[in-house]
Amino acid sequence: MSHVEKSLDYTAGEMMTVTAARALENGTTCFVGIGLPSEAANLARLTHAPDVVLIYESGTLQTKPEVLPLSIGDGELCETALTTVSVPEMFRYWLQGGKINVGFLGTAQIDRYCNLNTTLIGDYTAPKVRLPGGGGAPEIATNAGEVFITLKHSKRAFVDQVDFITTLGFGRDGRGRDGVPNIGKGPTRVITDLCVMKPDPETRELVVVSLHPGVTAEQVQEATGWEIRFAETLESTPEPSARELEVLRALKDRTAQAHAGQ
Amino acid sequence: MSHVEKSLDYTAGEMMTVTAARALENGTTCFVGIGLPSEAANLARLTHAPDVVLIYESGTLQTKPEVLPLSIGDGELCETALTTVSVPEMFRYWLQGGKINVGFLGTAQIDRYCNLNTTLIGDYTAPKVRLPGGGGAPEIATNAGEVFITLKHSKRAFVDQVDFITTLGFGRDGRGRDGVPNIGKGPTRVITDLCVMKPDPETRELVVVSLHPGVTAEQVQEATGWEIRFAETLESTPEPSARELEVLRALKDRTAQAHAGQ
Amino acid sequence: MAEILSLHDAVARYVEDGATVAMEGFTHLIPFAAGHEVIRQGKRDLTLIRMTPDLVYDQLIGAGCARKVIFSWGGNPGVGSLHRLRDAVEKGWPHKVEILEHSHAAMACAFEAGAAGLPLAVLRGYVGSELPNVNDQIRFIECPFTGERLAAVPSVRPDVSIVHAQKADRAGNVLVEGIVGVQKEAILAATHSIVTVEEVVDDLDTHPNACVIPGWAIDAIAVAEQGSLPSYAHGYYPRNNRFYKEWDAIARDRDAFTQWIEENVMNAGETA
Amino acid sequence: MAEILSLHDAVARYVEDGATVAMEGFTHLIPFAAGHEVIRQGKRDLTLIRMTPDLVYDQLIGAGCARKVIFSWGGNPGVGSLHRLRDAVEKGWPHKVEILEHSHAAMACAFEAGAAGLPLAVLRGYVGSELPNVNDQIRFIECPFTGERLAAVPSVRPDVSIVHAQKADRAGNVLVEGIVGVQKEAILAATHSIVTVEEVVDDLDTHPNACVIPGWAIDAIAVAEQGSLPSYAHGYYPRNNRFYKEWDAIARDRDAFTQWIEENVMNAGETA
Repeated sequence: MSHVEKSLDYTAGEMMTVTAARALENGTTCFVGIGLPSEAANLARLTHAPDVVLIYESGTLQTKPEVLPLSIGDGELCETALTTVSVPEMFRYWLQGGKINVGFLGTAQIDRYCNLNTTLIGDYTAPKVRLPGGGGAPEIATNAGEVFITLKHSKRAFVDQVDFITTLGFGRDGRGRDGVPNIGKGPTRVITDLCVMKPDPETRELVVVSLHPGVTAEQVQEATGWEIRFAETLESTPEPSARELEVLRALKDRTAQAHAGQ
Repeated sequence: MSHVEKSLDYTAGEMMTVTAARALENGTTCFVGIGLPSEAANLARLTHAPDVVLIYESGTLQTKPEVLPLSIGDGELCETALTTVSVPEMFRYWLQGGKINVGFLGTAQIDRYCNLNTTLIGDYTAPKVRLPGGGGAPEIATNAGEVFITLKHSKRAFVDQVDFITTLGFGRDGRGRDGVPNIGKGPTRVITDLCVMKPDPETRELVVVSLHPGVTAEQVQEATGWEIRFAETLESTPEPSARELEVLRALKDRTAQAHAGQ
Repeated sequence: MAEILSLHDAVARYVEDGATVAMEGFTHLIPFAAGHEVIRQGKRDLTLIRMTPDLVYDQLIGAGCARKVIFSWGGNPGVGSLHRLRDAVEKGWPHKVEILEHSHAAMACAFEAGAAGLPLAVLRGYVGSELPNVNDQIRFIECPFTGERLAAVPSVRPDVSIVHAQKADRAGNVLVEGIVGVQKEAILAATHSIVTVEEVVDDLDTHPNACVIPGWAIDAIAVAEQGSLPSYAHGYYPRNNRFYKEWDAIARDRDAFTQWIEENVMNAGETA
Repeated sequence: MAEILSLHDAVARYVEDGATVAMEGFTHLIPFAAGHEVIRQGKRDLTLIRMTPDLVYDQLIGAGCARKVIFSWGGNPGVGSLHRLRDAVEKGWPHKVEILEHSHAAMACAFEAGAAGLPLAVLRGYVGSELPNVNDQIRFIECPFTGERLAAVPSVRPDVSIVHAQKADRAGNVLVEGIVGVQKEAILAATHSIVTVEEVVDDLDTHPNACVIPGWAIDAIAVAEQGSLPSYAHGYYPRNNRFYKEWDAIARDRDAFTQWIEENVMNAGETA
């Protein structure tokens, strides 16, 4: 993790989660990936977006977990859901059926055209590191209205070309969605612990649009595996509010407590 | 209705229902058509086949109605079912999925090759009589292990060639199932108020194998729209037992009583 | 997000002349009240989709609302024919109605495919049936893995679907229970949707895997008490079988039908 | 018709060396007890199918039962990698294991298609993904109505499926409740099926649209109390998250793994 200077008492991870949470508007239906996306989505629900609809691929529709799930299918998700459907129904009716506004994903690798790799590092037939695989991501990325991505910034994660396109961003040349019918907008923002990036409307190459407080452009470049572009008018990401930090910390405390017992 | 001489006190309709009921073995899973098939299938369940599994296309799985349903989706069917599934699930998982041993159908018209017509009398573009249509029958007839058919015998119903093949028996030439993969055996018996017929194992033409007590071959021929064949050793259909008649009459009484109030 | 509207306003807002409309209900929970409101508002040129068009479609057809009917079994269940449908198809009264017919399996799969966002449904169906001769929307494809010939039909994607359900909560989440038919699929497959309910409650009070349709997947909720009579609502009231039988005589005769509609629909309020 | 057997006898009768086996459970109701019985009986050359192979498949792979794994997400949920799966794929220990990978959407559809008796599933999927480059079972077809290019995958039709559920009644009808995953589809798609349950009861005591699998669609029921631990059973016991975290260290090391299997599976009875 790079050094980040901050005016207030919060971590870079908290900055990332709060920024990711703010991206979710109230009333959005969000297909939530486990881990960082789930943390951000629930923070949104507990702060500015009480009516955000959270959907997990385990079949839990409109769930309101008190504590963060460790897995995509924790009992907490079912117990607090409006209803729970089968996994085929989830992927067919709710995701493919076009009911999802935002797919919220994490990833192991991401490249300049926002393609995601969660399959493996190295060559497919002789992998250096075997990763878990695609899971829901390939179709979340194409069937959701748009996609938010959140992950920690590092040269290992932000690579010029992913080793394998598990999940389409904009393809190897940025043109992978052109002319494809019945497909969502794809990634519209990437939120890290350093900055916020968006794809260039023309070339689809990721552009840093906002630096988190205290973060420099050099730090972002240092943590990125290609020559990253910056927007002409680079914003400063708004800091977390006291309330956001309070709610996030309480959520993580409740979660730690709940999981410690098991 | 043709005249039928009987040694006991039962009607030709009761003879038909009891004979149709006896065709269903205990433990069979049966996809039940409304009307005569439903009456026969429930009589089977209430007599020799307590573990017959009755499935109606409305989604009611393993149902045990106290009274006969008027429609395919009466509340009684749901209230006495093991569970009730959606109609797409019923047709996809339970029928097409190969879980049904016997499809039990009625029909408006049937021909010598056991093709069924429930679409219309006359020409499709200018029908003399418009009938309700296919409903579940086209796929029941091909996806169930085998098919039983029950209807009243008349020249209007038993025609040389159906006006329209809604539902495959053995096709216009008896060869309609030859070489078709993933298809059931098709009709294996037809039970009327006069006799029992089965398709010839070679030609697939319907052959009378059993005459109900008191019924003559001439009566059957008179009620059939083509020159019907009779088996070399023509059986006499066993008569209903006192218990079968008692159970059937009680069932119909309960049904009349239940429906009169509504 | 579901808005709780009067039945009048829901139908006025979402059912346009010329629209493709699915009012579903497999014997159970048939949206009669909504169908009557469509008749009262004099909607025209509708393409009516339904697996089992029964009395409410007979009424809509006889009242002149329909241009086309897409269906798989058009009868009065347990009673006989739909005489208004027959009169329209056979004799063109009150005007000619086009029909496109399928089997139940194909329509159920087509609703499922519509809900699943697919352009087509694939099934082991129509083998040896002559329905493909008279319905050019039935085609056949070859499985790329096995070479098997399979039937294909276009998915159902109505402009508006209307269903009746037991209850909604105040956020517009709807519980459907009992014989659920293709109601959920009809709602999810449609561009717009209206759900009439017996009542709006604070809490649906249900179980983990109940058939609940979230309010954000529905456009309008309208309360219509006994809104599916003479059909029934599991847990609320039974089917009025007697009316189904009586309908046969009413519908056989154009004048008797017209008078019935006048008295029971046109001159009745939203509760009809 | 479901027969109530001991877990030993059910596995011995229905799981043959070389079989294609789906042990399903989407985080919830994972059939650990059954998986351990498969390990104890030394089954070999299995093709293991599962959307989310987790610890029980890691254990089966490390114990040498698997020849091939078909999956869509192979990790320890919320923790990290499946080290036994990785060791087999990357280093061939205890022997080389072939993998065939899909996305969740495709596998969910493939289970659905298997249950529906179809040879293939069709989906709007794999657009722009490189998975079709490494999995020749992913193909594309053209919609005969719209011309749209759609993905197709073969349906899943296991020789035997094994799932865990809350309870069965004495006729072998099974209730699955909570996160139901693809369990029903796995059972219906398979040639044979085993369901382990927490208990056998007189009455399932459930609601009209519960996920109940009839006994006549199942081959064997075996009672396995706490049979999904360290996974969980909604209404019975929570997930042992701590074990999921501990597994990471156990599975990283071949010796630690071997010792764990020896102590907790091989030398344990059917209750393990």
